Amino acid sequence: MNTQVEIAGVEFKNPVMVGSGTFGSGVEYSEFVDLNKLGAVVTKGVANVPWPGNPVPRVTEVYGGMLNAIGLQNPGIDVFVERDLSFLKDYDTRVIVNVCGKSVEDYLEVVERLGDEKRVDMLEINVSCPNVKEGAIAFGQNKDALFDITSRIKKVAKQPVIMKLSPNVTSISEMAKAAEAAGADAISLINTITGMKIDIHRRKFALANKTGGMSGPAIKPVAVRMVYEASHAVNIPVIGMGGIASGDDAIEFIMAGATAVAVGAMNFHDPYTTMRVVEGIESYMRRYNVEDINDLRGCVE
Amino acid sequence: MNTQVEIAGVEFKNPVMVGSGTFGSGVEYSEFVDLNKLGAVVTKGVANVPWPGNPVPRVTEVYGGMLNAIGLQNPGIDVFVERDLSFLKDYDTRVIVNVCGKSVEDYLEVVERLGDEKRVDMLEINVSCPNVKEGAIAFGQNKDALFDITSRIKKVAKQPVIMKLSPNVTSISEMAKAAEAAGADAISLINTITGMKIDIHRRKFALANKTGGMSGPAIKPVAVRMVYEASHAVNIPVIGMGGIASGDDAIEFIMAGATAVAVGAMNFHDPYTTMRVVEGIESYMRRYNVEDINDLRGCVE
Amino acid sequence: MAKKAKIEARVLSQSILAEGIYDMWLETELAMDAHPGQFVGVYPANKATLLPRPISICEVDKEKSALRLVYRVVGSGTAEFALYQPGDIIMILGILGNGFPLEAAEGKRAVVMGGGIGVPPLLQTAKELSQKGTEVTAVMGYRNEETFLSDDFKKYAKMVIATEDGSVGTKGNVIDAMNENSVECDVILACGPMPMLRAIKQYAQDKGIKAYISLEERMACGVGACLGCVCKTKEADHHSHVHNARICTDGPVFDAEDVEI
Amino acid sequence: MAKKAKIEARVLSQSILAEGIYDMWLETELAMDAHPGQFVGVYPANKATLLPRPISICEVDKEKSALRLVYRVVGSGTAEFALYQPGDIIMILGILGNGFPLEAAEGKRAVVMGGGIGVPPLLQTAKELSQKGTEVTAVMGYRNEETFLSDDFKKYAKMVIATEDGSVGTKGNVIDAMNENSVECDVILACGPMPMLRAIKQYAQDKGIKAYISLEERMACGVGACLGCVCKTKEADHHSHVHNARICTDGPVFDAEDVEI
Ligand SMILES: Cc1cc2nc3c(=O)[nH]c(=O)nc-3n(C[C@H](O)[C@H](O)[C@H](O)COP(=O)(O)OP(=O)(O)OC[C@H]3O[C@@H](n4cnc5c(N)ncnc54)[C@H](O)[C@@H]3O)c2cc1C
Ligand SMILES: Cc1cc2nc3c(=O)[nH]c(=O)nc-3n(C[C@H](O)[C@H](O)[C@H](O)COP(=O)(O)OP(=O)(O)OC[C@H]3O[C@@H](n4cnc5c(N)ncnc54)[C@H](O)[C@@H]3O)c2cc1C
Ligand SMILES: Cc1cc2nc3c(=O)[nH]c(=O)nc-3n(C[C@H](O)[C@H](O)[C@H](O)COP(=O)(O)O)c2cc1C
Ligand SMILES: Cc1cc2nc3c(=O)[nH]c(=O)nc-3n(C[C@H](O)[C@H](O)[C@H](O)COP(=O)(O)O)c2cc1C
Ligand code: FES
Ligand code: FES
Repeated sequence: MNTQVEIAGVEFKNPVMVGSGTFGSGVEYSEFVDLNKLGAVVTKGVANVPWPGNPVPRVTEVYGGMLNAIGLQNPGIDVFVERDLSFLKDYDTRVIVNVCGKSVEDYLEVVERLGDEKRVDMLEINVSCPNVKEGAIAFGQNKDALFDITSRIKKVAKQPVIMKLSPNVTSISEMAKAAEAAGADAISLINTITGMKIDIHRRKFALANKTGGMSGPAIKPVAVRMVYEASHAVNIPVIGMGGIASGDDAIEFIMAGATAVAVGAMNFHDPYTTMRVVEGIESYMRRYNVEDINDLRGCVE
Repeated sequence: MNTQVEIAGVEFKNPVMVGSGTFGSGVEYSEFVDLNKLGAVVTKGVANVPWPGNPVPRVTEVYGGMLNAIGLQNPGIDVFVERDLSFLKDYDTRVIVNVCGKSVEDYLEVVERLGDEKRVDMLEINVSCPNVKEGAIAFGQNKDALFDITSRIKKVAKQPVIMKLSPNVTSISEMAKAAEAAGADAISLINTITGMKIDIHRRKFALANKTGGMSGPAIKPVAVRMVYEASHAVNIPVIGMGGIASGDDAIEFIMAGATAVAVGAMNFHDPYTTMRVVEGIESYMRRYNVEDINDLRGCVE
Repeated sequence: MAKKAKIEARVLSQSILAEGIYDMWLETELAMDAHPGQFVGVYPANKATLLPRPISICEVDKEKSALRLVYRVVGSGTAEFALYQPGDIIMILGILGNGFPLEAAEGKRAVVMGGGIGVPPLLQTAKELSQKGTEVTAVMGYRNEETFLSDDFKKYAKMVIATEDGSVGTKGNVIDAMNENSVECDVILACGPMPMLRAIKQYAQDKGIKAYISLEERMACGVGACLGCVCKTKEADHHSHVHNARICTDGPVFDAEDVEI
Repeated sequence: MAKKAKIEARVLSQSILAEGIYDMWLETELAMDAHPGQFVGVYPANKATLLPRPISICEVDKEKSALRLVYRVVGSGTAEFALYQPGDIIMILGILGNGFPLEAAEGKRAVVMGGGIGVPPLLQTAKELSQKGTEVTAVMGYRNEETFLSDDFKKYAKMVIATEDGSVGTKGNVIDAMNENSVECDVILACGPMPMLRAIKQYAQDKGIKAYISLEERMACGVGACLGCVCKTKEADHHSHVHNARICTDGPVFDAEDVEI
């Protein structure tokens, strides 16, 4: 039984990754799961300099999911390389570094800086975070801006580049095509859907940032649809995510067209979710005699 | 205690309506609830001629909600006027007729035909149904097309016109502004969010139409955010909907900026939902000594 | 017919009839108006699943104000139901649908036919017909020797069994069993998987007899409002005017001639 | 410290301490590593609510491998917890957080201070300090005469009470009670609402004594991964490098001097 998948020349022992920002750089969840069993660790978004993020409250629960407005707090690329990448050196799993920025230059700085880091297998460019005022999502909601930033990043990147797309768009296919046309090696989606919660008793927004990004099982049908649309619009691999909680959910994304999948908010519900997804995929394959996970990709009729 | 609200000169005894397509024309739910206690009955979308709708399966359950791809099955305007409007004559509630079409001309035909129907208080124009191939959502995903159809409808409509917006857009504010600029008397949102579910055991789409519109509590945070954004972008009244299950949910939409609200898919979970929402609003008002429901509109800070 | 309602029901008993097939008696005032072939919507408590699960009425005990539901565990809702214990309070919606037209079978040579999880609704049907003095033959199709409910049917009907694996009765389907046992009849009341219903429709057409079949479709509202559960009809029906009858309200039982399946 | 885990726990008992305040003992192996001031994440069974609810450890019984949680019903999760019966199995995540630095209080004049639903975590704190021979004064603030847990505190500490309505002890807050009772101390361990913690921070600063305070914030992961639960710190902390400590992992207990509240 083969669960290995390949994206832009990089091989993953299985298609199960984590959603950036939901798993730190793996330290915290290494108390619960064996990181060696993951297809890849995708790190929390890192910028050229430290970012303080948004004021609290930054998270709130909603029906079947949550909203977050962390605002991409991160210690900056220097600390990240020294501490987080060092930590990951000891593990036999792929490392995908998620990159954020306020201007194209910010992104380029991080991408260049990571070019010589051997521990970094791929870069994931977050142009879809709804929780920071400047940059970020603006690139992910306009196909020309997306094309522009993608091609500029591709010029300097030494590792393959995944563009992470926003679901907050009219046409995900157009965005996927723009990323592909600009040379992206893969796309990942969905990032969170912008949502809002109001505390009616205090007449206040539940989040200090007013809006937050929605994630969790509640968004899965939207994510599956977008993964289906995007993977039918482009020829580059798609990494699917949005509410994945089980092996069956992962199979659903793979059938919709995803080459790999990521577990995000459900890590918070159950810190063992990634392992259950890995095992769930295998047990589905055993049950239906699927020899190669790659045979399931896009097989829905 | 005043729960009366006004939209485009039409007064509603309370802000609680139903989501088009989730309540028929009221006949079926009149076995469960007193239609006289509703702010308005919003009818299932009606076209100039009968539409057969999509093949089955048309509905499927998802986490905290459902997908539907009814495809706007309707008996056509003639049967609708004769049967559904006659039925509603006996009730002391407002009637909003939801109109659908494949071309602008289709819409205009229905709007004109309804002009002399005294029982019709307002028209709601569905330019946002994701489940029919032609027309419909195309108008709701392009601001120029939305402007065009809105102004043409406004030229012939005798009743005030509500434009029902699609959430499947990059910027809901732009769409709201286009509707307002074209003369819409009000806007309602959100229609369903396009989603997909795959039956991994049969490797088939759960819906014959492949995609369906998602509704229910799972979409509420997205709906609240869009109602907030839209109502801050325009000066016309907003009717908010998306996952409303309780009086508290209704208050949340009102605080976000809605003048009225609609209960959709939750009618299927509990046929008494509309009544519980009406009572829940009143009990919130009593608890916090709110004299006038209109004082709560947009009051979130 | 009485008004529909969503109300509490109390679990009276629960047992296992066959692998994955459960038998649950509920105490509910809805029982008072229940006709064979109608169904109820059972709500899982799991808040991630909001829609009622349509389950046919298998048997009615008006004295105890009780309904019997027999269901197969197929997904999260039915898996939850299987955990219910006597005394548990659950929510149900009903009574839904039209039910079998007993008057069309009374005094005639009536056959009730069920296949798989389509067997249960025929029990109350056979019971009421036999109580009205009609001689009933029950032709039931099962996968294997787990011929659930067959002892109950024997109280009200002559029992004919077909099994896929031939372990009991005729090896084959219900039509094979009809033929093998030379069952003659004037009217068939049936519920089961679509291939079986298609075969019955054809059989009735060939023999020139009436068949009433109970259909199944994904439902949302269960009360006729959402238009989710339609089936194609020969004539434009009175409600949709587009040849789409609603299984939840215009059905689930249809004259086989009227529907295109 | 032992590895964190999400595991089953068995409800041993549940009772009501005051209006809306519940007292639940859980049997769980996590008890073996529990320190005062730490907390667990309790998962509601309701599938619409997926995040663990952070609840402080009120008391530990290592012999019975049991944890005591005392919580106020404020929303859907805690409302569900209030329905649990002895024998129920629930899921919890733990042990989370750092806990109170008992070594900083041992042998000194220690005051444990709690307000409202901040009272519970101080009980195990007082208990362990007193077991280590430290003399403890417990200064607890309540709304009214429902001074829950005060009898428990009396076993381990000199008890001083403040109530908002003056029905018991000092009318006012915990600082008022300190003053009225001329409580002198070297170190304060506290948990309660933000205004109380601010007042304690000020008080400690004025008196030149140490105060360790337990903070609260909305949490998602509870284990330090999501960065949801931060509080501003004076110094750039080792983890965030941006003056944002994680309450769930770097806290919930902080040296009052180190945090900007
Ligand atoms: C009129 C009618 C009568 C029925 N009577 C019985 C009966 O007596 N005994 C019995 O075991 N089953 C019966 N069924 C089928 C039963 O409704 C489904 O097996 C059940 O809803 C599955 O729910 P679940 O949560 O376990 O499955 P899931 O697959 O988790 O359900 C997901 C959703 O799909 C719907 N669904 C799944 N399967 C079906 C199906 N076959 N038909 C309709 N909806 C479905 C569910 O209601 C739910 O909304 C009947 C169906 C209909 C339409
Ligand atoms: C470290 C820590 C220790 C705590 N210890 C206790 C305790 O011992 N006893 C007690 O009664 N309460 C305690 N709380 C508060 C408790 O976590 C909340 O009251 C509880 O989560 C509310 O859940 P709910 O589902 O009833 O409310 P809801 O409002 O329905 O919860 C919705 C969401 O908001 C979160 N939430 C709501 N209120 C709070 C809050 N005040 N703090 C953090 N998250 C919140 C919930 O966890 C959930 O994710 C503690 C909080 C923290 C951070
Ligand atoms: C708390 C939190 C923080 C996140 N931070 C990031 C981030 O830094 N960069 C990024 O690209 N996506 C971020 N995401 C988005 C997730 O990686 C993922 O795309 C999204 O949550 C949908 O998947 P899920 O439903 O499984 O969580 C974050 C999500 C959450 C919940
Ligand atoms: C079964 C179904 C049918 C619907 N049909 C229509 C329709 O005909 N016209 C329309 O404008 N909206 C239609 N809608 C959308 C609802 O009116 C509403 O906008 C949406 O479902 C969100 O609200 P909810 O989450 O409360 O259901 C339909 C929704 C459902 C679930
Ligand atoms: S289920 Fe809604 S019309 Fe039948
Ligand atoms: S709750 Fe996630 S970091 Fe504290």
